[in-house]
Amino acid sequence: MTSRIGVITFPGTLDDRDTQRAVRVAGAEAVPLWHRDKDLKQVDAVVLPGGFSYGDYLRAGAISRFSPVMETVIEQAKAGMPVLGICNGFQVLTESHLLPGGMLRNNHLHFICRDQKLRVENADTAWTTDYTAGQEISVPLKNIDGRYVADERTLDMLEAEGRVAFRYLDGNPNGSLRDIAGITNEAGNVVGLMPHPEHAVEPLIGTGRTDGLGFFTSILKKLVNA
Amino acid sequence: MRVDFRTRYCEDTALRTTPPGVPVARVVVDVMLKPEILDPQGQAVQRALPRLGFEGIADVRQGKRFELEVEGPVDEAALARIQEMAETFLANTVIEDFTVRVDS
Amino acid sequence: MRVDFRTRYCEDTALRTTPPGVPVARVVVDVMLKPEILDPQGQAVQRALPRLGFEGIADVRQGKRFELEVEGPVDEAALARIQEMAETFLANTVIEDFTVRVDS
Amino acid sequence: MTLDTVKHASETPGVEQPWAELGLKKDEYERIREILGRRPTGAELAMYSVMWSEHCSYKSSKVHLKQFGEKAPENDAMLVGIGENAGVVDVGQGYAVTFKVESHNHPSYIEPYQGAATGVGGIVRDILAMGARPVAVMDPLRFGAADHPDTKRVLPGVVAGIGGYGNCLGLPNIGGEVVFDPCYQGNPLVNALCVGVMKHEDIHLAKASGAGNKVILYGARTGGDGIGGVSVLASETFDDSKPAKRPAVQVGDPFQEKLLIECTLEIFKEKLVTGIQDLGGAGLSCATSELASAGSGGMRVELDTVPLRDSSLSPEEILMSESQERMCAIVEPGNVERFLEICEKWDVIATVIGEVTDGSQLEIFWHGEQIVDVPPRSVAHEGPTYHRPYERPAWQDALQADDAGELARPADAAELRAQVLKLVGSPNQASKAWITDQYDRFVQGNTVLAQPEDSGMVRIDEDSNLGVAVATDGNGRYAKLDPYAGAQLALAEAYRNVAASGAKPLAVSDCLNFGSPEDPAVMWQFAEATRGLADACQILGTPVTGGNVSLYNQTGEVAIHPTPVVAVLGVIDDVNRRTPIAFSEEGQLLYLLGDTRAELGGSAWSQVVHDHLGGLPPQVDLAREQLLAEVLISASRDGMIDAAHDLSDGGLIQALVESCLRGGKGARLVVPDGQDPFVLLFSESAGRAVVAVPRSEELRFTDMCGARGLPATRIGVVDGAEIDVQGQFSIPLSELKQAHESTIPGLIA
Ligand SMILES: Nc1ncnc2c1ncn2[C@@H]1O[C@H](COP(=O)(O)OP(=O)(O)O)[C@@H](O)[C@H]1O
Ligand SMILES: [Mg+2]
Repeated sequence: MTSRIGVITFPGTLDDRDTQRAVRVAGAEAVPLWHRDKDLKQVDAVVLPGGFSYGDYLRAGAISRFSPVMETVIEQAKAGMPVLGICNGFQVLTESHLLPGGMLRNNHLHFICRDQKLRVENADTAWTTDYTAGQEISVPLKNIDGRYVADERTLDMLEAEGRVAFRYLDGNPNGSLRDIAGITNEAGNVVGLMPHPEHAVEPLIGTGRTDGLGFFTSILKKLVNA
Repeated sequence: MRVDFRTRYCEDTALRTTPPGVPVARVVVDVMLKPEILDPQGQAVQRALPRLGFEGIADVRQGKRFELEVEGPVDEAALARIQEMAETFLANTVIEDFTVRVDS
Repeated sequence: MRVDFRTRYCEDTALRTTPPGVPVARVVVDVMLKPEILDPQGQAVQRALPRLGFEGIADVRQGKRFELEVEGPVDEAALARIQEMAETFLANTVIEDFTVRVDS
Repeated sequence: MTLDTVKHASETPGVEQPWAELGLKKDEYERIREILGRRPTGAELAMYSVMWSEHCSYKSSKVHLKQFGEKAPENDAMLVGIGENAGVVDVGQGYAVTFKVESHNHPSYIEPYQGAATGVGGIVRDILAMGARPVAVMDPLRFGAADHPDTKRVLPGVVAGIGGYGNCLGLPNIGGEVVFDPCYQGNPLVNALCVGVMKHEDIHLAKASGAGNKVILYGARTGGDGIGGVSVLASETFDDSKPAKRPAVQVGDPFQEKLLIECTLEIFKEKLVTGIQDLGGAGLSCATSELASAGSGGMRVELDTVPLRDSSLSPEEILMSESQERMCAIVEPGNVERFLEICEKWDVIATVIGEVTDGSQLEIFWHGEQIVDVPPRSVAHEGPTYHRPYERPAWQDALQADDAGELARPADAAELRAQVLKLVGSPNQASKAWITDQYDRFVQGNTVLAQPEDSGMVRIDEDSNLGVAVATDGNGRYAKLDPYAGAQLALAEAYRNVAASGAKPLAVSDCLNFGSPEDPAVMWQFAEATRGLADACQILGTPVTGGNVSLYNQTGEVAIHPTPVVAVLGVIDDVNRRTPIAFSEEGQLLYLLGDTRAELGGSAWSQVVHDHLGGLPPQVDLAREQLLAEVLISASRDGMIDAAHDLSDGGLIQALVESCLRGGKGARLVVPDGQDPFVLLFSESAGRAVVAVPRSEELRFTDMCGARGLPATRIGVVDGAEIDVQGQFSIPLSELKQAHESTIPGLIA
């Protein structure tokens, strides 16, 4: 039996169907989850996809964080279930305080859509074991609220504990502190990043690279081996 | 005639919960980025000012203002609730500060 | 009644052009969508409140708050200039109203 | 004053009505009285005035637009033609595609962000109403001079609005245009296109039939948006206080629209509607009268059930409101409960506001009293028709006689080089990445090609790799010189762009942006352009499936250039076969397809170097366009070319620069014997493309071109890190990149 990976749809989520496709391309079963349902349908891991949940009104991720499904996700994440937040999903994770820091408007104030080079800094999280530490990958980036901020103490702690999971290369696209593109929690099961690995799993589509597939194969291996 | 259908509106709409005639008070919540956090929106405004011929503004910060129409009396208890709402929801206190006040 | 969580922050922001010691005054410009204009943000906030357990808020409007640090005296002339700045730049008067006031 | 009911109207025939303030002509008002056999009520007057406006009734343009139907080529792919919300085309494998381009010009000048945002919202709802899932958007834009201060206000707002709305909806933006010209100062053109995909059996039409079926309004609440004019009536009907303030500007709520899309698609999936219509211009007036008119005729609406955002709205205003993000569906009674359930799931407000009747009148009630009783066809489909006078303007001859061929050409190679750099860095030819990087082109995970490619291409079936490609083009300068040819050149270019990326052109949508129809010169431009487009569509076999007309784009007496914007939709069996523009393999051979003549009228060169507009536009040869397209499609299908780029404004050199920069590879060119290097590089002769051919395919490719009779000239090879024109000049890619990419940020950012 293959692993079941849940993909949550909030009102205004956009990349849920793409994320489900990425999960399938990696060989796992994608299970759609609905924001009003506390029930996670016995999935082994959860992805919070990108988009503009609740229009990003108030603050990106702020309203979704209070949805019924998040109650269970927060509880399960604390108990060790793997959770990946992509873009808006990352914002929901910081708003939920599953990950430290917050996300603000890009320093240039524009939405930016581009192919973004990243360095995988931590290849030991639940979602990154198929990469090697220091590996450089390119995946699409597209957001307007992508500037990661946290206070100095938190940043130092993240660096010291190896919890900066991804860093922007070749130019910081949004003013994120210390070029941070993504982080992990202490246990390594909860990972959030702004760029979109689910848009880089097929050779023909998007940027024509498959550098993002590793997220989904990493988790699948972990679950299968568990 | 006008009064007539305003009443209807109040009864019908999901959003509006005050029965007609009940006075509402306004509470304002201001939310600003914490001082140590870069505020590019404020900076963009400030940079543009001299070009537009406005000198003498040393700093600009841009934040959010929420105007809440509160049903019933705005007493200590109500304010405490709004305070909590601001802290858990309207502001993200990791990056923002807020103030709550009754609008005069 | 006013509950203030904000700490003052004048000293070390990057853009500050005033030499330390020169007194600055704060002028606040509040910009809100005109009442007849749809405010999707305010609506989204209001709809979320009952789910979070906050009842009794009849309406929410979300706008912008600008805090301007003004060099020199905030006299009639300065306020008139800021008024003009708000009208031509900070607010889009096609859809927004604004107020200017000296922060006390 | 009391409510102006039907009864009251019959009893008070002598009441003065503000028909002129509402934009009606005296004879139009008389006709309404004739149709009704009495004076209209305030609500009826409001409905007629807005539905008979130029915008809704096409009264000046429809006599010309008729040609699109009359001359429509035989085309088995057409499933739904002009007249519905959007045309529908069969693309095979059981799929149907719908697409349409519309304008939101004036609102975008007043309030750039919201004007552009609601433009996107409106066209997306049109596509949704056909039963399709929207899959992509495009945005053909035109602004005043790039260095004009007001362009700095309008452009960033428009771009942010298109991005803000489209990105939030999750629709990839896969292409568009950005053109600067002083003629658009004060009249920017903001056109928006949407493409949608469905299965054949899911096509929905805007008609209300089946007595007893319910009329459901769902989506946003109704506010006082966009009803400025109609407030005249409100103030007449209600005597308390002055009329309330009514916003002239509509504000978009993309989040609400996203919910509307998902909710509507779920409703379609369960087959819960018998007819559906989006609410756009003229709001409920339009939706109810069109649905009823296209159906069996009878409908009864209780207007006081409409959920409001502003309780002070009068019934006339509710009928007229252009509040965004609303749809109207006709639902059998047995399906209503499930319909409402799905709406509830998506947090979408839905209200039964009336029902289909077995009568023939549209009847609207307010607090139990009847305020509208009209034959719906007379409102929706039988508005006035004008045969406006038109006449070729006196200045046209002089304009055409002012031959661009006489302009001073570069004196030597150094000047030629300098002009190349100037051209590729000019605002119209410069990279638009600063703009397009603000648009999400990846969302939905099906984007195969997006800007700056020749066409936008999306996969529509993950298993078979079936895809569609769309390109939009328009050249107001060409159309000013010759509107008939200009419209054909716009079509030819879009057609060529689709073929260059490997797809087979199938169908056309168009947005006709012109000045005032009351000016006979403008009307002549309009008549010529429509005739040109209809003729060319007939020859190319690509029917016009729908579109939009935007008139009165002028400031005082000065009209914009006539600007027909044409969108061509094509299909590709396997998106793996798409042809990108990038030169990415060193050593590949560059072939120029087509004939290059000294054609400089209306060219980018004449504008950039001489600020000149005169002469004749490039010659149109539709048979050649067809042949070129066939060759490009075959070459892509059989793997004979690795890159292709059509030649249009800026000519060969512009295309080469774009393809080189995109692939990060240079090119070495040899000017063919007997060619003038200047003409080779800058001419804008139509019917041409440049392709990169792997050496192993050269013979096969040239044989094919030879056999089909398409001129193919070897002009060079992909090589190095510069563009080198033998015996003339050489420019490093880095220098070209700098010139091409720094212009727009420098002007706008
Ligand atoms: N406003 C826009 N939105 C999206 N894409 C755009 C826009 N403007 C230009 N583009 C894209 O940039 C590329 C170059 O545009 P253009 O030079 O007009 O193309 P062409 O001349 O081939 O029609 C095309 O891929 C076009 O779709
Ligand atoms: Mg092209």
